Amino acid sequence: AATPAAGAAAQAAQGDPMILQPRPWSTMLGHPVAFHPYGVPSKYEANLQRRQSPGLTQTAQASVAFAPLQGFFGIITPNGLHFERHHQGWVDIDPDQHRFMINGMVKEPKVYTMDDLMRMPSVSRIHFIECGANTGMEWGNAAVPTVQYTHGMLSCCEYTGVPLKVLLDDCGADLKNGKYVLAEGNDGSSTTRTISMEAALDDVMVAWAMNGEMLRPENGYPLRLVVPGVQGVSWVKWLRRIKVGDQPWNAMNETSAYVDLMPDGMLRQYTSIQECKSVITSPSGGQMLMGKGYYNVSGLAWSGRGKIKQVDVSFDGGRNWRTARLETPILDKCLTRFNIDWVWDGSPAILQSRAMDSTGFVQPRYGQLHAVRGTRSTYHNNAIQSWQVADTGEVFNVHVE
Amino acid sequence: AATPAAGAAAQAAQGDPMILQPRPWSTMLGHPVAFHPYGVPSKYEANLQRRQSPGLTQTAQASVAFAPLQGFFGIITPNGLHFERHHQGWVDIDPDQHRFMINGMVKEPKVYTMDDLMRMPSVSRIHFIECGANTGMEWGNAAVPTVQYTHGMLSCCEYTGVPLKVLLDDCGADLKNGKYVLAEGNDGSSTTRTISMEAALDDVMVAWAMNGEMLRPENGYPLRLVVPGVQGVSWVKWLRRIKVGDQPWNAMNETSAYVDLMPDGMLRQYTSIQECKSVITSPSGGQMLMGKGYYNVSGLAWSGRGKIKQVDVSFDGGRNWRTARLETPILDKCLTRFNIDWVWDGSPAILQSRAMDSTGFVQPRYGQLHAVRGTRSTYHNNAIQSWQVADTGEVFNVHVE
Amino acid sequence: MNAFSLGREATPAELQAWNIDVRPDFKGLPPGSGTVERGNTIWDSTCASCHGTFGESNEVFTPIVGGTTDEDIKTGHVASLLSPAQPVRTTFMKVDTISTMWDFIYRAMPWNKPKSLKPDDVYAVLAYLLNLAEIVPEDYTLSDKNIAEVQARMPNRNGMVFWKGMWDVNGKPDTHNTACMKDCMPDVKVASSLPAYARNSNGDLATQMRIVGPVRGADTLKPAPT
Amino acid sequence: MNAFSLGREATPAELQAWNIDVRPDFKGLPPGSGTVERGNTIWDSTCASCHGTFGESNEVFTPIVGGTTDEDIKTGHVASLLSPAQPVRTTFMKVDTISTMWDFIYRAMPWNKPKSLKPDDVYAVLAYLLNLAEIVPEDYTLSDKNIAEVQARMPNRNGMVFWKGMWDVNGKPDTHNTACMKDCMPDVKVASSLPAYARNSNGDLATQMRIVGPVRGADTLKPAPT
Ligand code: HEC
Ligand code: HEC
Ligand SMILES: [Ca+2]
Ligand SMILES: [Ca+2]
Ligand SMILES: [Ca+2]
Ligand SMILES: [Ca+2]
Ligand SMILES: [Ca+2]
Ligand SMILES: [Ca+2]
Ligand SMILES: [Co+2]
Ligand SMILES: [Co+2]
Repeated sequence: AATPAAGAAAQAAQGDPMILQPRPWSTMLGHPVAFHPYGVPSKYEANLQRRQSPGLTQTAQASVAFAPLQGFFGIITPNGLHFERHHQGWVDIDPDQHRFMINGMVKEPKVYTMDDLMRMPSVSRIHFIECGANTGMEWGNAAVPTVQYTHGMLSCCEYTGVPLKVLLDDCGADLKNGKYVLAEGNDGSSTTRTISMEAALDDVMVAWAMNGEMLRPENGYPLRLVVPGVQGVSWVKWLRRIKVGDQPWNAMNETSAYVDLMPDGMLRQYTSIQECKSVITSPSGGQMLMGKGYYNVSGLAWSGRGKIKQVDVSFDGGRNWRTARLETPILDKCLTRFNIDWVWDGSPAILQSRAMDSTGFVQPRYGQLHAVRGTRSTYHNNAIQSWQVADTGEVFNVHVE
Repeated sequence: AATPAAGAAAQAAQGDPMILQPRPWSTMLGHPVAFHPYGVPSKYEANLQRRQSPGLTQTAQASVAFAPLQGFFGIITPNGLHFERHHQGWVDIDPDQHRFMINGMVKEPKVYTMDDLMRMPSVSRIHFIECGANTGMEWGNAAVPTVQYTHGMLSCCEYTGVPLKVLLDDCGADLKNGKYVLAEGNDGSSTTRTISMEAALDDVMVAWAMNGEMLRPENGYPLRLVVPGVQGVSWVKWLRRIKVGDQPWNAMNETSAYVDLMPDGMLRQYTSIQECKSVITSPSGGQMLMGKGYYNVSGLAWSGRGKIKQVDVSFDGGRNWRTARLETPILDKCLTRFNIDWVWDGSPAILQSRAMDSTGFVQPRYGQLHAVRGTRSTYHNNAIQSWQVADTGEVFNVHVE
Repeated sequence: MNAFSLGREATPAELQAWNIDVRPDFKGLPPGSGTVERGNTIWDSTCASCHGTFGESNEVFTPIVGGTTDEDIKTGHVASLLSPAQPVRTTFMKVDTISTMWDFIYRAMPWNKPKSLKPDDVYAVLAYLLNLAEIVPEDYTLSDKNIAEVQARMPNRNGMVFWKGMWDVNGKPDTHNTACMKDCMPDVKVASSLPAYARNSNGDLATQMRIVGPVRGADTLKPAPT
Repeated sequence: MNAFSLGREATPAELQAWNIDVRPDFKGLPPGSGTVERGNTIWDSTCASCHGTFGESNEVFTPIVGGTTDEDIKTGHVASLLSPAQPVRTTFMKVDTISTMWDFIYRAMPWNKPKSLKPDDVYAVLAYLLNLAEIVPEDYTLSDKNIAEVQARMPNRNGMVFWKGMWDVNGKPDTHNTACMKDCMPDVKVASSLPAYARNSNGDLATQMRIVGPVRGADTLKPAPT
C-alpha cells in the first residue's frame, strides 16, 4: 500500500479534495428558516468592520468610524457598515417620543410627531453621503494605509422621507425673505447647520429610512436631514428642528470646523458641495495581489453636482488613461461603480482613477488642488488617489502631484 | 398651589412634555463610534422580523421565512430581512473551501475558486427576487392576514457578480447545441434547476454580493445564481456547478414542485417568469389607520419581463383608478416603489393596485386569473390584491373577482 | 476561451464526483440495480421515519405514493389531479419522469444525511416506491437496463406541458387585463374575506408592525373593534 | 398651508424651549450677564477636566484659546493661520463671531451634560474665555448689552469668506483638470509615499480584508516583502 504522503500526492493528481471529499455542508441538514429573525453576515466576513483610525480623534464620541470600502461591491452601503461620524456620541431615541418642529419665518410654527411625518407624501432616492473631512488626513501627504481610512467616510443609501419643501409649504414658509434654513439635531450636541433655501426647495428630504428600513441609531434614528451632494455634517441626524431665516447662522461647525484654510490664511466658509471625486477600491492600499494576470479593477465615483459622466483609469501614474465601464444605475448625486480590465505583468505600477461629472468638471490631481488651496487644508480633498503596486504585489498609498 | 392633576393640565396647555422637558438623549453624552463594528437596527424596530407562517410547511428547514414588507421603504431590501426559502436548511460555507465547476457541452470543463471568480469582470445590478410560490396561499381565497404572509417572498437587492456568459465563453460552451444550462447548489439538497440559454447569455449572473456586501449565508454565501425576472427557485444558492446541455433536466423542483396545475388537470412546467404584479404595502392587512385624513398610500410593483410603466390605484374595489407616482430609479426586472395621495373619510373602502409593465401587460384581476388557471394552482399568483378598510380603520385581506 | 487564465481544467475524478445529474433520457444514470425487497429494508431504516412506513402517509410530509390508478398507468395522465376531492397531490401523481426521482433521491435523500446512498441503494429504494405505487411487481429488480420500461408506465408521464409563455421572457401571457380607469366594474363583489379565525392565526399583529408611522398593528388578541 | 391636517401649531412654551439658536446679529440671544470671575469658577468645576485649566491646552482636546495677538484683535485677521509653525488651530484663531461660541456652549457644553448651563452661566464662562484670549479685561462682565463690543474685537472677525463656489450646486469650481488620455505628463513623480511606520499604524491589515477574492490583506506585523 502507498504511504500517506504518496496517497495525498495521488489524490492531488486526481483532483481537489474540496470536490472529491464531500463537504459537510452538502451532506447535512442545514439550519431552519428564521434562525436569525434579523440576519447577520457570515462569520467568514468578520474582517469587514467599521474602524477608527488610531490617533485621529481624542475621544471616541466626537469621532469617526470608517466604512470598509475595500470590501464593498456595487453602490449600496450595507447599513451595518455605514460610516459613523458623531459630535457627541450616538443616541437611541424612542421614536414615539420624538418631535420635529418648524419655526422661524413661517406663517405657522408647527410640531410634528413621527406618525404625522410618516403619513405625508414621501419620496425614495439613492444618494451618496460623504463627510467633508473625508480624505482629510491625506491633504499634505500619504498618511494612512488603506482606502478604509483614506476614503471611508463615504456611504450610499436609498433614503425615504418627505421633501423638505412639502413641510415648508405646510407651515407657510416665507420663501421670499427666507433664504436659509437651519437644521438642528436632538442629540447632546444638537448640531446645527445652515442649508441653502435653494437646496431646501430642490432635493432636501426629511428622512426616516435608509435602504428599506428605518435609519440606524448611528445614522440619526428616527429622523435625519438628507442634503444630496452636500457634505455629511449638514445631513443633521436625530433631526428635531428646521428654522427658516434670512441669514446664515455661522454655527460652530461652520466656523471652527468645516472651514477650508487657504494659503493666504483666509478660511472659506460654507464650502458644502462635495465636488466630483473617485477612488479605486480594488486593488487598493494594504492589499496584496494574488499573482500576475487578469484583474477586474473596481472603484467608486461620485459628484455633489450631478451625475457621473465618465471615469478614466491610469495604470502608469497618470500618463495614459483608459475609460472604465460604468455600472447602472447612474444617478444624480449618487455613487457610480466603475470597473476596468487590467492584466498585471508583475512589474510596479501606479493606479489612478479620474472622474468627470455631468457638468464637465474633471476631478483634480493633487498638484492642481495644492496649487489653489495649498497643503494645510482639512476638508474637501477630492484629489486623484494613487495606489502603487510593488513587484511583490503589495499595494501602497502614494501621492502623485 | 395647584394639585398634581391641575399641574399636568397646565403643562399640557403649555405644550408637549416631549419638548418642554429635555429628553435624556439631548442632555447626555452618547455612545462611541464603532460601538457596533457591524451595526444593528434600533431596539424600537424589533417588531419587523422575518417570520414563518404557522402550518404552511411541515419542517422549518424546507420552509419559508417571509419578509416584513409592511415595514419596508423604497425598493432595497435590507439584507437582514431578505426572505428565506430553503429546501434542506441553510449552510455557512467556508468560502475558501468553495469550488465552482462548469461542465457538459463545453470545450473544457473547468473548476474555479472564489479567488478566481472574484477577479473576473463583474457587473452590479439591482433586481427583484420573488419565490414562484409567493401569494400561493391566496390562490383560492383570502387566507392570511398581512402583506408579510401574502407577498413576503419578495426582496430586491443590488447584486454583484460575473455574467454567466463570461464564464460560458471562458469554458468554450457549445452555444449552437447547448440550449439549456443546469444550475446546482452545494447544500444538502444540491437543488437543480434548468435555465434557458437565452437568459444565460443575457442577464444571468454568478453572484457573490448583495447590497454591497457578500451574500448572506441564508441567501447562498458565497455564490448564487441571479436569474433576473425568473422565480427564486432558479436563483440556485450555494452554487457549485453549471452544466450545459441540449435538453431540460426535469428536476424534482421542475416536476413535483413549481408546476402550475391547470383546470384540465395538466401541469404547466417551466413557468419561470414572474409576471407583472404589484401590492400596496401601506396601509395593508392587519394594520389600523390612525384616524381620518391624509395618507400616503405606498406599495411595490415589479415585472419579470421588463420595467414598470405605470401603476394605478383604486380606492373603490376596482371601479375607478388613479395613476400613482413612481419613485426613481425605475429599472429592468426590479421593484418600483409607488406612492399616491389618499384622504380617508372614515368610511369603508377597498384599496387595490394594478401594475403595467413595459410590454404593455396589465396585472390581472382574480377573476381573470381564475378564468384561465382555475383556483387549485399554487404558483405564480400575480392577481390584484385587495385590502378592505373597515370604518374602524382596521385593514382586512379580501379578494375581489 | 480561457481569456483570463483563471480557473483550471476539471479532472476526470472531479467530474465523476460532481457530475451527478440524471436526465429524462437517462444520460448521467450510473449503472446498477436494486430489488423491491432490499428497497423495503432501506426504506424502513432510512426513510420511513419521515415519510411513513408505506411512503403513503404520515403526520409530517406530503405522501410520495398514492392517488394514482391502473388506468393512469395506461393513459399516462393522473385523473385524480382533476378531482378537488383528492386530499393531497403525491409525488407520483405529478412527476412525469422516473429519472427525476432517481436524481433527487441520489442527491438529496435521506434529508438529514444526503448523498449517503450508493447507486444500488437508490435503485432499490426506488424499486420499492414503484412497487408501492403499483407500477412494478413485488419481485422487481430495477436497473439501468430496465428503467426505460418503468418510464413507459409512469402514471403522469403525459401530464405535463412545457409552458413556453412563462419560460421565454418574451413569451405570450395568458391573462389580458386592461388599464381601464373609470367605471370599470358594474359592481364590486368581495369573493372572499379573511376568515375571522385567521385574523390571529399568524400571531398578534400588533407586535408585527412598527410602533410609529401612519398605522399600527391590529391587536388581534382581542376581537376586531366594530 | 396645512394641506394635510397633520402636525399642529407650536405653543409659545415649546418655541421658547427649542428656539435656542443665536445668530451673528444676536437674534436669539437671551438677556443675561456673567463676570470673568464667576466664569473662572464654572470653568474650573465644569470644563477644565476636558479643556484644561486655562483653556489653552491639555493632553486631550484642541485648545480653545491661544495663537491670537493684540495685532489680530486690531486687524480682525489671525496672522498665525499663515504660519506652519503654529502647532494647532485654536477656536479663537478661527471663529469669527462671538455668537457662535455663545450658541455652541449653551446647546452642547459641558460635553457630558449638555444643556445644563443657564444663560448667565454661558455669559460668565464665555467672559472667562474672552479674558484668557486677552479680548476682555479681568474685571469684565459680559452681557447681551455689551456683546457687540466684544464682537468688534474678535481676532478673526475678518478672516472668513463665504465661498459661493462650493455653496451653490451650480457654483464655480476652483480646480480645472482636463480629461487628457495620452502622454499627459512628461514624467510621473511620486511626491509622497506612505511612511514605513504607517504600514502597521492602523493595525494588522491582513485582518481587515476579506479572506477570499482577488487580493488579501498585507500581513503588516511582518516587514513588507521585497
Ligand atoms: C429526516 C427526514 C427525511 C428522511 C429521513 C427522508 N426524507 Fe425524503 N424528504 C424529506 C423532506 C422534508 C422532503 C421535502 C424536501 C423539499 O421540500 O425540498 C423530502 C422529499 C423527498 C422526495 C421528493 C418528494 C416531492 O414530491 O418533492 C422523495 C422522492 C424522497 N424524499 C424520498 C426519500 C427517500 C427515498 C428517503 C430515504 C432514503 C428519504 N426520502 C428520507 C424528509 C426526509
Ligand atoms: C467631558 C468633556 C468636556 C467637558 C466637561 C467640556 N467640554 Fe467642551 N468640548 C469637548 C469636546 C470633545 C469638544 C469637541 C466636540 C466636537 O467635536 O463637536 C468640545 C468643544 C468645545 C468647544 C468648541 C471648540 C471648537 O473649536 O469646536 C467649546 C467652545 C467648548 N467645548 C467649551 C466648553 C465649556 C465652556 C465647557 C464647560 C461649561 C466645556 N466645554 C466642557 C469636551 C468637553
Ligand atoms: Ca404615540
Ligand atoms: Ca461668517
Ligand atoms: Ca485559499
Ligand atoms: Ca417533462
Ligand atoms: Ca406508517
Ligand atoms: Ca492645566
Ligand atoms: Co502638493
Ligand atoms: Co375566482
